[in-house]
Formats: sequence, structure tokens, C-alpha cells
Amino acid sequence: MTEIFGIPTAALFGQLLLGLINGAFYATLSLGLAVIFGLLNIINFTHGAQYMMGAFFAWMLLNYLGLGYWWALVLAPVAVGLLGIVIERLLIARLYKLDHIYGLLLTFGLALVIEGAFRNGYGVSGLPYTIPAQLAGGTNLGFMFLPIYRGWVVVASLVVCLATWFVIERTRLGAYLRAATENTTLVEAFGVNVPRLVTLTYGFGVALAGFAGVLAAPIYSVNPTMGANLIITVFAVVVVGGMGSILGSIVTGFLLGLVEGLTKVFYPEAAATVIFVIMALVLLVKPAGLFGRAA
Amino acid sequence: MAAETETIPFEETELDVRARSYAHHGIVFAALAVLLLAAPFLVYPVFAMKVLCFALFASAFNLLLGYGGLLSFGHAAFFGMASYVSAYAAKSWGLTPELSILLGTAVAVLLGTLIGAISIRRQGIYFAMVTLAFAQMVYFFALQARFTGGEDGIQAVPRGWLFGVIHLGDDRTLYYIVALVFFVGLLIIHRVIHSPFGQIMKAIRENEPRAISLGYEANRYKLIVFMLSAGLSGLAGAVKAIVFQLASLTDVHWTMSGEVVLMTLIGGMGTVFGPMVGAAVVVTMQNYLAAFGAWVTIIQGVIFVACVLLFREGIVGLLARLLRRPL
Amino acid sequence: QGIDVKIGVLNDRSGVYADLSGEGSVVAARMAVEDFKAADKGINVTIVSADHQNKPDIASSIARRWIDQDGVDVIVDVPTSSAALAVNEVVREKNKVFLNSGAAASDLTGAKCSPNLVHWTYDTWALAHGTGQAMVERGGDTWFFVTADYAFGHALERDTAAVVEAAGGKVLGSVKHPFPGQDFSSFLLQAQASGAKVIGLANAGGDTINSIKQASEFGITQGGQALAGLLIFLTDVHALGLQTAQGLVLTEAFYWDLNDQTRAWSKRFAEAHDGDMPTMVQAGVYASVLHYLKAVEAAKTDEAPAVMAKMKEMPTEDPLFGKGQVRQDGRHIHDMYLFQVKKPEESKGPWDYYTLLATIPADKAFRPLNEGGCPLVKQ
Amino acid sequence: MPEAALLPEAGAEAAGALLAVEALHGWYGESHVLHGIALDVRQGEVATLIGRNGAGKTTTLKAIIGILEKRSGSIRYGGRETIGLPSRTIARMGIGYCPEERGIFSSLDVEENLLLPPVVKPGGLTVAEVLELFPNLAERLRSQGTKLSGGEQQMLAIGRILRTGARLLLLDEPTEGLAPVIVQQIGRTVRRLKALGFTVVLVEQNLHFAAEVADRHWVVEQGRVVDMVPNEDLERNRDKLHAYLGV
Amino acid sequence: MAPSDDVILRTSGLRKEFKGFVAVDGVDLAVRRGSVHALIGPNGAGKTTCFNLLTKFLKPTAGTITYNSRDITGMRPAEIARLGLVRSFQISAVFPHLTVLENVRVALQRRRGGSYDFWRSERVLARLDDDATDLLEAVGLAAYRNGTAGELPYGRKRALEIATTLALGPEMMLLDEPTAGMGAEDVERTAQLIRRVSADRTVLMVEHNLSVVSTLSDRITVLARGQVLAEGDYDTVSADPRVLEAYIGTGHA
Ligand SMILES: Nc1ncnc2c1ncn2[C@@H]1O[C@H](COP(=O)(O)OP(=O)(O)OP(=O)(O)O)[C@@H](O)[C@H]1O
Ligand SMILES: Nc1ncnc2c1ncn2[C@@H]1O[C@H](COP(=O)(O)OP(=O)(O)OP(=O)(O)O)[C@@H](O)[C@H]1O
Ligand SMILES: [Mg+2]
Ligand SMILES: [Mg+2]
Repeated sequence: MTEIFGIPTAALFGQLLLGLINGAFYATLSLGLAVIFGLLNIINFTHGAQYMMGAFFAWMLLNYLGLGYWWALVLAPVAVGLLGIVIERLLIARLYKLDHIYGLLLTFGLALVIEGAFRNGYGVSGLPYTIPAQLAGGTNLGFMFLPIYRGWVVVASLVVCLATWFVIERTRLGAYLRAATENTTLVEAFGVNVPRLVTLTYGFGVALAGFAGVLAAPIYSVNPTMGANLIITVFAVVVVGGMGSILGSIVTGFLLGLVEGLTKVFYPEAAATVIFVIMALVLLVKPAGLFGRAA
Repeated sequence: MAAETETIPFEETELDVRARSYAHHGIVFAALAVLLLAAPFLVYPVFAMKVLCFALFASAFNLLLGYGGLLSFGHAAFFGMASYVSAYAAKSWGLTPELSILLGTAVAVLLGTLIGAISIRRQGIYFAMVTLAFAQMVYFFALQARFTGGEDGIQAVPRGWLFGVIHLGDDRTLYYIVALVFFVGLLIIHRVIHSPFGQIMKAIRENEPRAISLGYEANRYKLIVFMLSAGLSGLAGAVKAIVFQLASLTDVHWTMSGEVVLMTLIGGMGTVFGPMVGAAVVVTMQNYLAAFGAWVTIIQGVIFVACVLLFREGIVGLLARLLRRPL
Repeated sequence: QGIDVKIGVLNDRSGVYADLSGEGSVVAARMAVEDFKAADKGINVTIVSADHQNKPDIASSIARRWIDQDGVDVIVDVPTSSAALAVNEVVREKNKVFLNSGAAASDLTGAKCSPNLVHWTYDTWALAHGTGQAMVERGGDTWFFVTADYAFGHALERDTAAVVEAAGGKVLGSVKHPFPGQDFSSFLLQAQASGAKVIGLANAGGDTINSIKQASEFGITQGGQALAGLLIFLTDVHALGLQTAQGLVLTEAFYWDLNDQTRAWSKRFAEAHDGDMPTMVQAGVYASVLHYLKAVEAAKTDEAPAVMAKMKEMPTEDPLFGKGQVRQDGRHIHDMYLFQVKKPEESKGPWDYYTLLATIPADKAFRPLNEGGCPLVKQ
Repeated sequence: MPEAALLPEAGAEAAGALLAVEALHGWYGESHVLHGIALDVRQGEVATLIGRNGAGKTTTLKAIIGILEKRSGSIRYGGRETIGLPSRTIARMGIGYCPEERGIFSSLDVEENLLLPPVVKPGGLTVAEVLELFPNLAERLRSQGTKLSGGEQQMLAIGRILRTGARLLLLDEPTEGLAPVIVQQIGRTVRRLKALGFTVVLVEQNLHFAAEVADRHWVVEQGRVVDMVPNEDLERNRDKLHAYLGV
Repeated sequence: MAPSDDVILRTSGLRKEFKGFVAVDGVDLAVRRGSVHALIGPNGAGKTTCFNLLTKFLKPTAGTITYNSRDITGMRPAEIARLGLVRSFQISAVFPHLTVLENVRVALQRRRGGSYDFWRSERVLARLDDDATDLLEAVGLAAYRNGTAGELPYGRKRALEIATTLALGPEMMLLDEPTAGMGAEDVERTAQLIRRVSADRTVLMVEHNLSVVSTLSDRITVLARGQVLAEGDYDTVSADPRVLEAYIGTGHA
């Protein structure tokens, strides 16, 4: 068997594939963050909590209403998005004219409240959620056993990411959004209903988090803190990609998934830190991130 | 683009230019000194020391944010590393507390120079993220290095004898030492802000390209503030390690960096006395909310949200506005 | 007039260990006070509680404040080794009593042992031995560890590896993952590739749950490898669901369905605690508080040295742990149990999760007194 | 292009005033800046607002388009009262606004900037026509909007509202910072727009330019309209105007 | 061409590309000591870019810049300022939350040498107040000295900026559209101010207002599409048909 640095190539492929799958989560989550940051200028610290809510809603739909995974995949993001819209209207909307830091603090506080509420209601050990029957099992790829569900995760998030990218970078709607970020008053003076646009954007961004949450429910522990640990890493992904760059966050999400996957093989202890090392390096060489537009 | 249209993030600081007189600062400092002297008779001294350590940390952080206009999201690195170094020096090398603290502070300055030199080249949110990235690496180092004791931290650090003569085992004795360190730290910060250097710093924060075009090396100024801020943060961390006889991962974790931002904001950034008040509020909250169990995070979260929505300028900022005096 | 005793339940009330300790431990402590009928015996007990967030600095500062300011006599529970070690130092310095139930660190009764501590329920040594020994005996003689990269994980791996090798097994490798982790598939794949018969999970809480969940997803158990959870609590199994957790082998100090006494007590506990069954940590809080109160009654004081002496002198007996003893080094000795998680179809209802595989007798379950390196033990 | 298509639906006021402003007051926070502006603009005419720095010209335009948060009085467009409407509704009635500071978006490239304002009425210029008017822009379509030179940005800011089909154009100092050739070009553009039936309100400091394009000049001083000079009478009133402007 | 010691600032082959777009294309410029030199040209000609190159806010793609016979091509912006080559910005640049007096004083502080003394009280700066007031008087801002700079009307801000620049005692000033956005009154005042301050120093300015250019400047360079189109005094330049076509246009007085 051929080996690279003492690791059989086949095993390495397997690990890379796994990295890619994790990258799919990073991409979906960081995309939501990038959409919200890029268009609303809000650093949405609640994102992790909203991801968690997506997973919990999936669980609730199943246990309270008997609606399975496929329903959850549609309904849970919608529910998270609607809640997001309420949050945006009631709270975040008051902060647009202020410095980033206030948005960050507000959403940080909200994350604490949401997580605390779920913790009180459901404890912290987590809730069981099984893989839907249609996606259970796996295929042997020769170099690894790939659970079908993981394959599905990659496909689903790729589709969602690319669709989002297309809407924002290639349509009028996207141009309004980008312009509104910079100068709301003027875009409004052109006849565009900016507040509604912004609200919907926030709703959409957090719905993406909810979507990732549903994707995660069958494979990660569904518990109130599941998002809190992830959020900082996802931030790093957004920054490396270039804050607000849609394409950047998608590509970087997958890329960093891969890098992390490799690190897990060669220096597993550093797997959680490698992203920050990369972030520091990237920012030094390309100040605005890999895909960011220089300010 | 234009200097006038640029959002100057911290409007409260307008105050310190509007009102020219700082005479009342003398009064506030005097009142503070009295309060510090009386505190251990009013509250539990260990608690008071904790407040002072964080107050110094927050004030140091505020020096960078409120006056340098730089939001660091990695200040825990300085606080925590200094705390580890002084704990280790006191425990394993048996150094006296003042030497351990000095050593810790020195390490923080060194680390600040290193991280600062690289990160000040970036601005705004990118600056915050670069500092966060470095802090995460420091965290990783703290987790992996042998001397930090992993997640157990360095425990049972001896408080020892100050200069080899004053025993610090008694909480009240130690309290007065901590209070002195804090007071001197605050005076240093106050002086830095109101120095010729501070004046240039303000100019750079307001309009960097213009300051450069006047011949000021903006980056050098920023680096100096960064180092000062890192050093004073380190001082706070080092003192905390001696007071609590413990250095742990909590002190280098990113949540600590977040906490200090919070303290500064609650108190009022860009005010001299705000961070101190913010630290007192946050520490008190953590102390007394601990009994609420699972409700703690909810209550904390609600407080943050309320702060952002209702008292954005912070407690002292609000006070300053009401009194029409910079505080 | 009688003796005023203040008990401080210090544990995780919001983090990963909140379900296995948390409010349930307070409920258990309260039950102990009731069952002891303390008031009738002239002992006025008050209970306070606080959240240490699994952080040593917070734990130690709360402990300090409780003792200095609030007159707390005894601190109980304290899960998370680092927090427990920190509280241990404070209690020793202030000369009070520390009844630990929640923490795993065997150092508490080893190198860092204290005259003021009773370590009641379990420790890494007991877990490693229970599971390691039993798995090897049942044919699982090659191991691969998935270890959380922090001192607790390292200790668990080290202790288990020693047992495995002593029993004639072999350790093929290990991988250290960042803590806390989310995706373990990569590490599990490395474990799978090693071909080891047993994959030892030297981690805790959410990490363990995620590892098990993903092991089932990747068909690792179907592939013939066994998973050994080195630190798993009833609440973790509850969170995983039997579908995912089935077949897992684990060691615990207590299970609600052991005998009539445990069932009766657990039923009362569940009524007082939202229907959740007790974990071994909560059971340990009950039993240790009960024993402490007995010692206070016998010593006729709440002064720590006298009470500690009584606690070590009197044999322990309670409905949950049966008969036992507190050793010189502070270790409480009792039987441990090896369980296997049931298949979904075997379970008769909620919380019916374990099949008892073996009982490890008290004298074999814990590290021998002279091997811990505790300075209190006169060699 | 049929003239009728350019008329607002509501029908012009009897006197032919498309835009009628009366007793307009405006504030920035607490400071009272407009003190009863009154003016009217006829369908198809070019009107200028002239006055010293800080007189309130920009503020008047902002009040008309509805982005001045605090305003009172009456602004009727095509007979319809707009004083309480949000700016997006006013814009949809067919008013295009080109701000003093240009408002080019840096996250959009030049073409996206140009295409940004939604078409509110049929009959605006096509992109090709805009580019023909401002050939500089044609070469830079893919550049980031704010990377253009100051003058190019000005062209872009005017160009983009010509596309929307707005009947009433509010141009705030469109010639500021532009090279004389371009100023002349803009002059021609304004005349052509007028010929097409657009109505234009210009804020202008450059009297020379104003004289070339405008029908009437409204003089603003300290938040009030103090005078109106028809362009025919400009020569006669030149001294008076110079006094107003402090030349 | 004038002998080189007469030339204070010289560029040769100055070039700047932005992602395939050439904004400044081989500009040779020579500014004579003590003169007022204007840089004019159609929009997008590269004037601001030139300025940014001269003051190092941008790095040239090619070419060299010499100032007082010294090659400054590789220097940092702040260094250039300390050599006495100071710029103003196209969009007015003051320190908005400092007072008017402090704005000028910040520049005067440069005289104190290294201003890194964070341990000293800012009271030592009071010594500079008189000089600052003198400068403010010179630009007609003395009455506003304690006001906040951000609240000044536009024209006054420009004046403040000039005062701040003068405070450095620059040998050469670069002014980017000093009268842009000003009313006639302010334009006149500013032009006089420039005339006054140019008495003993060199001024290089970008300006669109031809009447200001014609009255102030000794020499004019016309840029178009990044290249020098014409050079000379106002009459020469304004008679050049290429300049007429590219910049001034027909029909202008
Ligand atoms: N955002 C603002 N906040 C407070 N006051 C303002 C604001 N904008 C303008 N002003 C004040 O309102 C008054 C009118 O300003 P406006 O911009 O309408 O003048 P203008 O006639 O357009 O002048 P210019 O020729 O300089 O553009 C001025 O005194 C100005 O200082
Ligand atoms: N950072 C940049 N990236 C890309 N292109 C740029 C950049 N800066 C300027 N340009 C382009 O270079 C050309 C010259 O711009 P510059 O700002 O120097 O013009 P200018 O002569 O000052 O014009 P104006 O009189 O309109 O201010 C313009 O076409 C502009 O679009
Ligand atoms: Mg105006
Ligand atoms: Mg320019």
C-alpha cells in the first residue's frame, strides 16, 4: 500500500473526505454569518444558538408532532427564520447605525438567553435524534465506509450554498442588499423598501443556521451548547474568507474543513487551533481575507 | 471616506474634549482612594480584590479601545499568560510575590509587543480577529505546555512574603497591596491619556491618514498603547494569580476576552472610571448570581441586551452626560 | 439549641455536567437531611448551592466565600476534576469538610489527598479497572483509545492502558482530540483502521455522546469492534437513546434498578426531580451527606477534625451503596458494577437501560491504599 | 416619446406646478434648519436653488425626497401630499435624487451601481444612452464604484437616476469637482432632459452654469426662499444675485 | 528645464497601475522651488493618484520621486511629512472631536520632537497654545478656537486644515482641490490664503476652479489619461487646443 508520511493513501482520502463533510457545516454556518454581516453589518453571535434551535426544532417536530426529518428540514429553518425576524424587528433593528460592537454584544446576550432557556427546558446532556431511514446505512468506497447520511450533508449544503451565492452576487436583489449595507437612506430614496429587505435577510441568514442544525441533529449531540462551541470557529472561517464575502465563506468553509481533517491525522491535538493559525497567516498576507474586497 | 462622515465609534469621548477641565478628576481620585481604604471593612476582602483585579484589567483594555480606538478580542492572552507565569514563579521557583508579579507583567509586555507589532497593521474587525487568533494560539499553548498544568491549572500558589517581610496570608493585608497596585495602575492610565502622547493618540484615532500626513508614525503610537495595555492587563492577571492562588485556563480563554469587553462597555468605554464600575458590576453579578444555577446565563444575557438597548454609553458614560463632565 | 450545619452543594448547574449533578444533587442532599431526621436530633441543617461552571477559579472563589463569609461547614459534590482539586485546596487551608461525589480525579485521594476530604463515589482508577479488566476478560484484548486532550482524559487513558496491559491485553494506539470536540468521525476512523477489538473512549460528557453517536453512524460496532465508555453516566445513555447506545459496556457505582432499596429511594428522588432517575453522582451526594450527618451526631460538633475522624472511624451504611468504609486517604470504598446497555427491545420502559454484567467487590474496585502516594497514609 | 407618458398620473396642478412646496420646516435633531421654504416647479422646467453654503439647499432637497426625518409643512407632487410619506414611496411616485456626496456604493461595481435604482416609471434612458452621455464610465464598468475618480463618481451618480424613468430629478451640485468639459456636457444633458420632458431641480453654486440651463432661480437664505429670478431677468439682477451669494 | 537645485520636487517615469488599469502613466514632473504649481486635468486623469504617489499613500508601480535632490521613492508617508512635504486631502480632513485649537496643536507637537512621552502631563502642551492661536488668526479662525472641529462649516474646515498644515512649517505643500465645494465667498478667502502662505514656500495643488488656477499658479501641468498633456503658464496652457478639447471645453470664458 502506498503511504504519505506513514499514513496509507487510502486512509488519507478517507480523512480528506471527512474533512470535506465537516467543511459543509462550516460553509453553511459561515455563509449565514457572512450574509448577515455583509448585508446588515451585524456580527451575529446568536448564530450558534440558532443552529442549536434548528436541531431542537427538528427534535420537537418529531416528538411533539410526529413530523419526521424531511418535514424538519423545511419547517425547522422556517421556524428559526421567523424567530430571527422577530428578534431583528424588536432588537437588532435599533442598532444598525451603531458600531459593530453593539450588535455583537446584543446578539451575544441573546445567545446566552436562548441557550439558557433550552438548558432549563431540556437539560444539557442532549436529546436523541436518529438518522432518517432513507439515509441510514452506508456504502463502502473502497478506502472508507461512507455513511449515506454524510454524503447527503455535503450535497444538501452545497446546493443551498450555491443557490444563496447566486441570489446575492448575481441578482438585483443581491445588489440592493449590498448597497443597503452601505447607505440605507439612499437606497431607500431610490424607492426600495430597505427595512423589509433587511429583516428578510436576517431571517434568511439564521434560517441557514437552522438548516445546518437540522442537518447536524442526526449525527451530533443535540444539546443546548452545541452551537456555542462552534461559533468561534465559524467566525474564523468567515474572517479567513473575507468578511461579508459570500463566495469566500463557502469556499473557505470547505477548505478549512479539509485542513482541519488533515490536522486531525497529523497533529490531532491542534485540530481546533489550526484554523486560528491559518486565520492569522491569511490576515497578515491578505488583510481583507482570501476573497474579501479591500475596504 | 471623509473624516466627518466616518463613524467615530465612541461618541461619549466627545465629552473629554468639550469640557476642558479635569479638575474634578482630582476629587474623584481622592474619593476613590477613600473608598479603597474603607472597602475591606464594608465588603468581603477577597471579593474586593477580585473586583480590583478585573477593574485594572478592564481599565487597561479600555486604554486600547476607548482611547486607541482598537478593539482587541484577545486580551485574555496577556491577562492569562501573566497569571500563569507569576503563579509558576511563585510556586515552583519560590520567588517573592512582587518578583513573580513583575515577571508576569514583563512576559505580558513581551507578548504584547509581539502580538501588537503584527496586529496593529490591521484595522477594525480585522484587528479584533487577528488578536483573537493570537489569543487562541496562546490558549493552545497554555493547554499543551507542561508548566501550566493543563485544565487543572497551577493550584495552591503560595501568597508568600512581600519583599520577603510582609506576610500576605491575611486577606486584609493583601487587599491593601492589591488596592495600591490598582490605584497606581489607574493613575498611570490617566496620565497616559492626558499626556502629549495621548493627544496624538486621539488624533490618530479620529483620522489616521491625516495624522500620518502630519508626520506621525501612527503604527508606532498604536504599538506603544498596545504594549502599555498588554502590560497593565498582565499586571492585573499576575496579581489575580497571587490573590486566588490559582492560574487556570479560564484566564486565557476567549470568553475572558469577551468578558473584559463587556465590563468596559457596561461601565462606559472611553471614560476613565467606567471600566472600573463595569468590572465591579460584572464581578458582583457573577458572584451573586452563582446561586441562581441554570438561570445565571439567562439573567446575564438579559442584562447584556438591556445594556446595549438602554444604556449604551455605559453607567459612567451616562453619569458623565448627566453631570456634563468627563469622567 | 443544637448544632448548626451549613451544607454547600457546589456543582455544575449550567454546563455539561448539570444533568448528572446539578439540581439533582441538591435534591439528594435535601433527602439525606430529611431521612436523617436531623432536626429531631438537634442538628439544624441549611443547604446552599451554586454553579461553579466547571471552572476551577470560580469553584475556588465560591468555596472561599462560602467558608469565610457564609459559614459553610461542608462542601459537597463538585464534579470536574480541576474544580474539585481547587476546592480541595481551599477546604484544606480553611480546615472544613469536603465530600466529593462528582469528580473523577484519583489524585484527590492520591498525591493531592487531604485530611478534610472524603471522595465518595468513583474515580478514574475505579472506572479504568472496572471496564478495562472486564473487557479484556471478555476477549477484548487489543485496544485503541480516543482520548480527550486534557489531563483528565490522559489520566483515564493511562490508567486503563495499565490495566489492559496488566491483564494481558495490548494497546495498539491512541489519538488525542481537542476538547471539546464536535466531529469525531476522523478519530473513529483512525481507531477503526487500527483493527483494535476495543475502542476506549477516554473522554466525557458531550464528547463521549458525540463519539458514540458517530461510531454508530459509521457502523463501527456492527464491524465487530466494541466501544468501551470509560466515563459514562446514566444521563448520557438517556441522551443517546438505546438505539445508538446499545451494547456499550461501562462501569458505575450505582444504578437505580439494583435492588428494592435503590428502587424505592430512586422513586422518591424522581418524584422530587421532574421524573428523572438519579445518577451515581447524585446518589453519592445523598450517601455522603447522610454519613456526614451521622458523624456530626456522633462527634457532637461540626468541627472538621472531629467530624472527619468520626467519618473515617464509623463504617458507612446506606440504602444506596450498602456497607462500606472511608479509608485513611479519604477514599470511600464500596462495590462497583459493570453494566451493558440494553437493546431497545429489551428495555421495559423509560430509564430501563442497563443489564448488570458483574459486581466488582469493594476491595477490588478501588486503588489499594498504599499505591496512591497519599502522604496521609503511613507506610 | 409621447409627452403624456411623462405626466404623473395624478394630473398636474392647475397652475402647471408639478412640485409645490409651502411653509416647509425642517430639523436636524434639535436644530431648526428650514424656516418655511416655499417654491414651486412647473412640469418640464429646470429650476435651481442657489444660495450660500449652509443656506439649506441640500436640506430642502432631502425634505422633498423624504430623507429628512423631521419636517413639516406641505410638499405636493403632482397634486399629492408627500410630507408624511416614507422616501421609498416618494421615489416610487417618480422622483430621482442625486445626493451631494454622490453616494456611490463601494461593494458594487460601476455597472451594478448604474443598474441599482429600480425603474420606477417607464421611459428612462437606456444603459447605452447613459454610457453615451458619460463615456468615461463605459471603460470602467467592472471597477469598484468608489475606485472611480471624484468626477467619474459624479457622472455615475447622475447617470444612474436617468435610468429610472423618474420625471422629477433632484440634482445636488452636480457640477462640483468636475472638469469644465464635463460641466458643459452635464449642461447639455440637463437641456436634453428638459427637452424630453423631465423636470429638474438643481442645487448650484456655479451661477454661470445655472444661467445656461435653468428657467427659474430660487434664492435660499437661512432656510427661507428670499427671492425668485426668472432666467430671462438674470442679467438685470446679476448684482442682486451676487450680493445674495456673497461673490 | 531649470537647473536641478532650483527644482524642489521631481518625478521621472512615475507610473501606477490598478489591476490592469493604468492611472498614472509615465509622468515627469518638475516643481520649481518657491512656485505655485497647479495640476489640472479632466476627471479621472490621475491627479489624486499622483498626489497619493508623491506622499506615499500609494506605492508607485514604476518611476522615481526626488525631493530636494533626495530619492524619496521608498519612504513611508510619515517620514515624507517630516521632511517638510505635507499634503491636504481632497475631502477635508480634520480631527472632528478635537477642538479647533487642539487640531492645530497636534501639528505643532511635532516640533517637540518624539511625542512618545506618555508619562508627561499634557499641560506641557500649553506652551504651544500661543503659536496655535497665531496660526488660527492667520486663517481667520481665532474666534472658533475652542469649538469642536467637526462642527465647523465646510469652508472653515478647509481653512483649519490649511492652518494645521502650516503649523508643520512645511517647505512644500500639496493641496488637493482646496476650494472644492466652497461658496464663492470661501473660494475667494481660500485663494487669498493660499497666495499668502505660498510667499515663502512651494505649493503644488490640484484644482478645477480655473479662475483660482489662473490667478494663483505660476506654472500648470495638464494631465489627461495619466499622462502629461501640456505644461506651461496659464496663457500657454489655456491656448493649447488639446487642453481645450480634453479639459476646458469650448464656450468657456
Ligand atoms: N446632518 C446635519 N446635522 C446637523 N446640522 C446639519 C446637518 N447637515 C446640515 N446641517 C446644517 O443645516 C444647515 C443647512 O445645511 P445644507 O446642507 O442644507 O446647506 P446647503 O445650502 O446645501 O449648503 P452647501 O452649499 O454647503 O451644500 C447648515 O447650517 C448646516 O450646518
Ligand atoms: N484604488 C484604485 N483602484 C482602481 N482604480 C483606481 C484607484 N484609484 C483611482 N483609480 C482610477 O484611476 C483613475 C485616476 O483617478 P484619480 O482619482 O487620480 O483622478 P483625478 O484626476 O483625481 O480625478 P478627479 O478630478 O475626478 O478627482 C480613475 O479612472 C480612477 O477610477
Ligand atoms: Mg448642500
Ligand atoms: Mg481627484
